[in-house]
Amino acid sequence: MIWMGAGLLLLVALSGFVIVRTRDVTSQVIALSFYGIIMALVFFFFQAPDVALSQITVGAVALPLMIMLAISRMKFRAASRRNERERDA
Amino acid sequence: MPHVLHSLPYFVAAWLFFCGLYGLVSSKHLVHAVVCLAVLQSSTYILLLGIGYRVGGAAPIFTEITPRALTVDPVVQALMLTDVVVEAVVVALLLAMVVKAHEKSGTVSPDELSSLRG
Amino acid sequence: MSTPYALTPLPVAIPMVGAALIAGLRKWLSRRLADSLGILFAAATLMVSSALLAASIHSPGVYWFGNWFPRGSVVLGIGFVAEPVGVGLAVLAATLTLLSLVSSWRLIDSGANYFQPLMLIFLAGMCGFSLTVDIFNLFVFFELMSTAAFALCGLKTAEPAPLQGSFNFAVTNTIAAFLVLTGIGLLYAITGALNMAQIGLAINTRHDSLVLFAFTLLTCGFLIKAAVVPFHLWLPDAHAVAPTPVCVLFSGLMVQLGLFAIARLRFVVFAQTFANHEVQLRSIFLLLSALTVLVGGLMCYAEHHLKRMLAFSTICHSGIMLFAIALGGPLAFAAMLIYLLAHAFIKAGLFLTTGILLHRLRAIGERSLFAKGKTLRWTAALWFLGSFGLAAAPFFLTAAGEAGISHAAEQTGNSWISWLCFVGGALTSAAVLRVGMHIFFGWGSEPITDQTAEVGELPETAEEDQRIFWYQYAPAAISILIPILLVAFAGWMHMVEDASVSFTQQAATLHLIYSGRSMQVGGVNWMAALQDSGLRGLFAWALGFVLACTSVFRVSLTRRLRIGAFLESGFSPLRAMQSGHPGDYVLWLTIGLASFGASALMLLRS
Amino acid sequence: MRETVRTRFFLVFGGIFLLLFCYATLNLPSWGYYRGPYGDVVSRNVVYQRHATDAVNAINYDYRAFDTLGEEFILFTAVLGIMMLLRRQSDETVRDVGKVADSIRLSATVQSAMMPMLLVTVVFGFYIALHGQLTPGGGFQGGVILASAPFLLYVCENTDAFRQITSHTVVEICDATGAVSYALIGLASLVMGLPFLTNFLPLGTTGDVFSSGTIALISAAIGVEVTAAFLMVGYTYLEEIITGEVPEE
Repeated sequence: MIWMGAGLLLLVALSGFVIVRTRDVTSQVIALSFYGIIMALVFFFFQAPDVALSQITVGAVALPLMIMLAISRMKFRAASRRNERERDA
Repeated sequence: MPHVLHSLPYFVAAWLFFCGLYGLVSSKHLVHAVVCLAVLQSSTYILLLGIGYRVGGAAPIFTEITPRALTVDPVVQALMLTDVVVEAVVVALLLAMVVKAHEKSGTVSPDELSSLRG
Repeated sequence: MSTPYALTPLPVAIPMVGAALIAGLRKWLSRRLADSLGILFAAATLMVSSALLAASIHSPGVYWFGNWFPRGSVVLGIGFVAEPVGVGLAVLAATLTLLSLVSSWRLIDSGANYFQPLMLIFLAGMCGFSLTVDIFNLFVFFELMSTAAFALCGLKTAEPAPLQGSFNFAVTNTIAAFLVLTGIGLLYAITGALNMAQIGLAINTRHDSLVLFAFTLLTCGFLIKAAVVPFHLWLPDAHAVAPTPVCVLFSGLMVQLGLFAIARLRFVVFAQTFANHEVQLRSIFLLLSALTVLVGGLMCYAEHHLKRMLAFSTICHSGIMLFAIALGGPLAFAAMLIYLLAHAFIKAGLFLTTGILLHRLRAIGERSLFAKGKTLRWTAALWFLGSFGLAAAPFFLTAAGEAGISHAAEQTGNSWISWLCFVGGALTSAAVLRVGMHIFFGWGSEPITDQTAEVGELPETAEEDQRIFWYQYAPAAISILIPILLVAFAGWMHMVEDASVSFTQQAATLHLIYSGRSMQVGGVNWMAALQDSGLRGLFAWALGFVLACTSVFRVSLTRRLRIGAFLESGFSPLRAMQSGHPGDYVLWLTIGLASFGASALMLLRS
Repeated sequence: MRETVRTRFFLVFGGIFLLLFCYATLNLPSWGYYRGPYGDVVSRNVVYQRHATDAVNAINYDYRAFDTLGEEFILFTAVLGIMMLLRRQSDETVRDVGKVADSIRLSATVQSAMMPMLLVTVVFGFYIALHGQLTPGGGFQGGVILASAPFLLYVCENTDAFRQITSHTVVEICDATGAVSYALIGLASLVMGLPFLTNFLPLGTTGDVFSSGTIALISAAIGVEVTAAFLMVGYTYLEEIITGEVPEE
């Protein structure tokens, strides 16, 4: 049991490193979502179901979703600007 | 508890803190920087929940166990529970700044945002 | 529960309710109504916190939220202490908020009524931060204060610079919060407590690497807030872009609250830790503060953006206040409190005056304002009066604070500190004087300028009305005059003396928290030390004046005498530090953190 | 500073920090042997003192309720900040650039399957939000789950419904109401002559939905606030994409 926890912790350490090394933001967000799920598993292992529930809803879903929304808003704005310029030209 | 695991979660927390800082320092995209901040923050979850853990302890929910039973620490869990939600929104606030900066200057690279240099 | 202490939660609760009310009704409130409500709630906060201050001077008390009294030595709930120092800071917070809300009446672009609720939440955060003795609660209010500050900083969304400034601010201060939280976690692991008194009792004289590392994390976290070199980089950026009423709160109190938190931790939590290492600890802090004073002073003189200039002056004065914490002991702490109070009002006055200039002349750079303020006589008077305050001239309260710090420095054999205070005062007042001579008199030739001098030029008030209203002058004048009046009626300083003695003694705080009653502490009397300021401040001002003249009249001087102009060009390494790049800021933060941690572990353990 | 120089400097000093951190934690109690006393005192007494079975939520909404008030206001502030930053400036003129064309088309079967899912989400969210004092859950988690329901609408391309729900003024009022009612619960105990945020309601029978006095009430207030907060943030980010209107330059 304790070894499973240790394994999960090492997985967290590894995926944390992978996330900061991922330079493409879209893939980073997907990685962040997986990271959130692994974290939630660690919290279950730590006997913290309350925090795990909160981590699944927020860390694995809501936070990545918000980042995705922000990225898509920026992409949308950039695209509409580009269209505008093309039409003006 | 095997000896090698003596301070494993604490080392993992330290490592995540280091990773987050590293990501922030080397970031070339402001959204990337914000995600790194989220990683940095997760270091505190691991640290605090690791501190409150007890080998063989049950979750502090007393529906099926008696108040005398061995449980893990409920206090750190309470502290982290609210923190998870709140920090997510703070991260969203930083994202809003990035989005707005992108709208006003057309860039998300910290190297190109230079109006405050010198 | 005896009646006056029932007020204890109100300095936090009232602004919170006000903020939620204004924010909820945001769409239906007219500008005027939203402003009035904001002012009303800030004034109510000021009233209850003043009442609480009066009660706490008489006899300090402790307040347990949710009626959770300690069980034996285990503290179950969250406690506020109503002792004069913390409550006094809450009163100061409410006063500054009230002044800045009044000065922004109808004028400052409120971003569709988001401004007032955010200001009130900021106030609630500052009040809670100064009253709490629970270390996690301290973190919560640290975050609350910071979050409101981040948002307020980005109020002017029309240009990219504010967003960059607030992003840097947000990143560094969020890291600060995580440092603090990690430190709290480590302390909780060894003590199983979150109340500062209980933690202090539990760690007692323990000073192994863990306690020292926790100390490092907590201290560095708050040093980031206190803008101490090398953690200061966010502050000029945040000030350059924040609206002026917000700068008043940033420079007046938020930064100094970081120092206050360090003091509280040092005197309550780590009171016994450094019993055998006082000298080593002092030298670490003295080094930091000396660096801060020098960097702040020099960069202050080298800036040409009015708000950035004042921001660097805050860094410099923050260094002077850190001297007091480094020296430790009740005298130095009392001196710090007095200096903090005086500095808060002077900085508020100068920022509010800057706000008037920005409103009337629609510019913020020294060069673009050159000779434009010749008709603004009252504004000029306030501005020059402020320069005396920064130099700690004898008729300003800053002089009393500086005298106390110098006295404490001499007691520990560090009299060089008073010279650094002198230099800091001279440099900052010189910068203010130089700007004043350029703007209000139009003396000399066109000012030198730099790259950032025009950042955030976009005025924060609407175009149509450029008159200056009485409610802009009044807060600025009140702020500048308060530190003078407080010197004239100096009887209150005795109370600071008593408050500081019990604040700096761990036994007194423990007694207060566990028994709910104050402990009689031995009578002391060093009022003389506080009032024996002499004329040094005037000399500092005179030196500043000469320095400013060498800058202003640089063309008519021989090359060798152009000292001011030389200092004004700035030192390229210091300027390069200020790169506006979040990565650089985080790097400097890490460097500071690692150096502080390494030196703490090496010097303080053995 | 150049990026490589910066990273190199960081690896040195960050490395020192990492080493210090690890070295310091060697002095912590071994992992898995938490020593107390705070948590243990609460664990032993929570059922007796508060008739709540979930100690974590009892701490959050009772023992340390004042912390949670602060945290709730951080949430509230951050949302205010986001709304303020991404607001339409009054002087901006908008123009229609058309809606995004490349959104994912879901088949009709998937769309019809979404409706029951939506219902399940809402029920689950309410359940979680209202049983905080008994089982894992509470206002924070329940609120996030409830807020996710309208996003399911968005995913199955019912953007109009999504917009009508999330952009409604009621959401904004709920956000403020949730925040203010928490503070008012605290003030209510003050009116009754008790310290701020004292649990002044009858504690009820352990295990009952209405047990534990103000814990359930506060949890509900938080639920309202969190739901509204996440809806507002979501809509603010999506506003331009949904309406297809961007401000002119």
